[in-house]
Amino acid sequence: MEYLYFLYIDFLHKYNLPEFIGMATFPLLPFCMVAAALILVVLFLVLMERKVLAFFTQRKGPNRVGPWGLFQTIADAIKLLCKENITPTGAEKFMFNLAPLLAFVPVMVVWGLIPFSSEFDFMSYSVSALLFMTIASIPTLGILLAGYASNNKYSLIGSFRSVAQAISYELPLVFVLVSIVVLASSLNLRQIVLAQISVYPFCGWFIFPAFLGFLIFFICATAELNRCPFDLPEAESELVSGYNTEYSGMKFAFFFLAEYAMMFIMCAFMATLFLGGFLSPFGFYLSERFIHNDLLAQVLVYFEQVFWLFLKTFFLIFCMMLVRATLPRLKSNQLMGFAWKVLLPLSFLNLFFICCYKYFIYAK
Amino acid sequence: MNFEVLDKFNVEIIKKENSFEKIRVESSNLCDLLNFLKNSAEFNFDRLNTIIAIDLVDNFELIYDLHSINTSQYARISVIIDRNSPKIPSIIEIFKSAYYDECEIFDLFGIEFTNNQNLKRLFMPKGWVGYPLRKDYKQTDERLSWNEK
Amino acid sequence: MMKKSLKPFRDIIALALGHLTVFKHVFKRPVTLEYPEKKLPLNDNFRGEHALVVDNEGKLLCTACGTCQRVCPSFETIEIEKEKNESGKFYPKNYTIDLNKCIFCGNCVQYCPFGAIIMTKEYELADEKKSALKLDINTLKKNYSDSIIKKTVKSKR
Amino acid sequence: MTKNRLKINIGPQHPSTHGVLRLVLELEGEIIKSCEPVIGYLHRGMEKMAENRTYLQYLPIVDRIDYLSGFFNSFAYCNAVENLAQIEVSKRSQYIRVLTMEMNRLSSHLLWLGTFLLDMGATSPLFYTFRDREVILSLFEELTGQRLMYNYYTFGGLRHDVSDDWLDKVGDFVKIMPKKIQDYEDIITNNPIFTTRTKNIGVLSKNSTLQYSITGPNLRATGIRVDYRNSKQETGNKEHNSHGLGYLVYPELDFEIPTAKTGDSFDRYKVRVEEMKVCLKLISQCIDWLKSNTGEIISPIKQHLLKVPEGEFISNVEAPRGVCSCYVKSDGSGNPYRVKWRTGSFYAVQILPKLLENTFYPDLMAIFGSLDVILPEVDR
Repeated sequence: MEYLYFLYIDFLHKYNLPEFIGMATFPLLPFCMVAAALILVVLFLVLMERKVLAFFTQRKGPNRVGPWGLFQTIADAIKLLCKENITPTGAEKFMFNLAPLLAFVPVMVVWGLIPFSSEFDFMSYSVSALLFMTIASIPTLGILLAGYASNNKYSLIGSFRSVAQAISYELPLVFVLVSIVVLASSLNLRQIVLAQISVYPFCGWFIFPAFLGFLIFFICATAELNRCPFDLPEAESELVSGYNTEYSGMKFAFFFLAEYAMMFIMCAFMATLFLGGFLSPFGFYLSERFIHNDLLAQVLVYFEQVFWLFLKTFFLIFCMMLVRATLPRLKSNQLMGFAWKVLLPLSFLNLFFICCYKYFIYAK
Repeated sequence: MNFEVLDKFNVEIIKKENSFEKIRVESSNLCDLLNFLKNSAEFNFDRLNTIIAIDLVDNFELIYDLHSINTSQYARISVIIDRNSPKIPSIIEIFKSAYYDECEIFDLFGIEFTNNQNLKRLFMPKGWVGYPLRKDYKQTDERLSWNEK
Repeated sequence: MMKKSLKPFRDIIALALGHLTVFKHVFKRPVTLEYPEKKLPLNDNFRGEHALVVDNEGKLLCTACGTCQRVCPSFETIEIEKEKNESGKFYPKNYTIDLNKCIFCGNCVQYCPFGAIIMTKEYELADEKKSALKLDINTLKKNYSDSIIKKTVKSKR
Repeated sequence: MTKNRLKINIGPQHPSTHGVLRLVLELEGEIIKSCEPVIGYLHRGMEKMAENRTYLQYLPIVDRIDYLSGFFNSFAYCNAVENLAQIEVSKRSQYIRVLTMEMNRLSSHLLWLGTFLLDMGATSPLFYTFRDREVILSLFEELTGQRLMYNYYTFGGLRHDVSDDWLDKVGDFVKIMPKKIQDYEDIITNNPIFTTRTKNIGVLSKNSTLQYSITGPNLRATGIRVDYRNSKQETGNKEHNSHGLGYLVYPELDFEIPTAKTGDSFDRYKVRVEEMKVCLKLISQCIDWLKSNTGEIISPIKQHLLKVPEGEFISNVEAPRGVCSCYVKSDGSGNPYRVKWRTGSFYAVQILPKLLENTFYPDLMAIFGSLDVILPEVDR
């Protein structure tokens, strides 16, 4: 990290800029990178979703704009930006406009909490795992407001479904998180990742002791993200488009962006907790092994760690897409029953098992 | 089929070449006849396939097409109604599926089914003038004619 | 009792099988046809835009008998102005087909006693104006010669 | 009383109503308290149309009553007219009619399966079923010239013969199809989400199906083995009317009629999937016969000069959505005096209020989807 800082100061010196500018702007750099990365990733993700779903169903997916349809989402984004913003006459104007922001801003905040590499994270607090869960549940409020404010019955049903769903699935999610915290003995996400280092490659990942927990977490995350088969708030065959029926243009784009960004972040979070986050699956970093320039290798390791994290994240996202392609939607009462009757007891079981594991085996 | 049992309902059996045989009955006896045909073990007509209304210019004819699942039989019961006061007792008490059929006939022929409480126009919009399937119906609404612009 | 306790396992197996079945389609070739560039091959039976058959001497086979009008399910679709030529035979002075009203049932082709009207494989008929969908005798003739050139139709007689 | 109720309109334009049906629902939370179907948005006056057209002119229009299974409507009408005018239909054309109708039933069921599962939220089966339906439609296009509005049957025959080449193609399709059906079943039949959503949902009792005149697969799902294709009814007596049961060459073919027990949404799904397999069986039998036998298929009568003697006739056809009856009354002229259509979906819509009462809102899709309602058939 310090090395990077000195490189930056050196770079500024070349253009005769004083050091305090460097001091002031250096902390902002990762933020800008992270924010830009998020937008890029989301644009790519939308395309990936469409492509992957197309492959599952023997289609080609978007292939008109740019090579292999790479610029399709950019074209879509521009289209959304150019569209007229319509506010329904009966809507609560203030809340109607507030809702997309409320859905989008927490996502940007939460993004900074993910440890991208062993040195490089934007916000690192000792309780970052807890903070993540807290902030990640705010977008539900945005959805509730959107449904309430848009003066549409479909939206209203969608939003109250969403809230019920979020409340019931948050609980098992947190209990699984607690089991991970027990394993790592820390609430800091970076410490959780570092606790997964072991002598043998990838054997220390928490997915192995907490496989049940991983499954529960995956299911609950899918529900939290309102993705199929838990996409009740926007079940298109019942509620037309659910809570965002009345939204158009940029406001709709905010919801859309928030949804996909949250999906990526949730998967990154899952990768951090269970799949060793930025750790390499080989037990060593490729750049360390193959590049003999020590300084360069040190820098490259950070990027490699980001790469591993992204790879794991995309694998999880792919699994989510497979689930979406296969499963039918749950019914609302079935959904609640599943959360309270199946997932919650199972998450207790998982926690109990992890505690025993920690006490008898892991601690030794 | 042995139709002699039905004599008490004052029926007339019509056979024609090129047509199926029909049991002609007075509208006052219709409900009793259908009830009998449905419940008697010999006939057991448990399904009303459809009701067909025909405009015979002087009067209307209703044909009740009955099917039996158990005995694989068919019966067609025909009722003639006066054109000037088209009224007939409803049979939704006997066959519930008749409700939509009766609404349809009310909508397109203007035949009224007494004691069918929720008779409504099924296909045509509210306030439509005339009964389209009558032979003397004339299209008066200009919005419906094909205009090239 | 035994069966009920096994239900979760059977459910998990069924779910896994479902996911596997969907996943295996990734390795299959897409069945999409990218429409404007590639088109489905059409066979000779296809019912597309109409054309009037012209024989080798450049004369229409049509004798303006009006059978096509009588078998057409939508009214006022086909309009024929008939006229007598020098040798006393009828021929169509003008022959219009209104594609706004045509339902492409193919009755006119099927029941024409002279085989004078055919349907080509042209199906991209969208236009900005309704009037462009009214085919007069010249367009119908042109359709025939076009389709002969494109080999989208077999030359009759 | 209605203070806490939410009145909501499903339709006329709604993703899951499969056309322009409007359902006025009253919700209490997520529970449907009452439902009122409003139909008529697609009324085209099919029956009035017949009265000012000749018999032949009306024939192409008939396909549009149920655009997913045009052959059945076409056959019902042709059959009525043929019986009235006493036109013989050759054996070969009967076999081709059976072949095309069964293929049509298969394509119709495939579309139903895809859209039903899409309503339930499973996306990919829709694309698989459409992929396979596309093969059938291409075959139809090759045979008749169009994909949905076939206009292939004529009074007393068919427009043109099938070629051996075409039959080979159908044979290839029949060979690969069982594997595809197995794929759909793998994805969905035992899926716990699907089963809990459909089992014991929308239960139709034997009595109420008959009371409401529900026919077709919906009736067979309740356990009543009634199929108008089959003359060998299990409980029926052998002397049935000369028309009606066992039309065309179905009595010569070997097939069984799938039924289920409870009559819930899952059973309706199951019966239709089994019926698809029966279709494949019938198709392959027809192909075998057609390959080994030749015959005339073009009708000798002049179609456009057809005059039908006075009389009336009802022909019943086992269409994919229930019994399709066509009543034709002739007064001896070239135009039918009165044509009346009886279609399966019309009665399936009627039973909706009864089925939907006190069910959850998401069950609406599971129930309505499984009934296989198609709106052009309801409104005609």
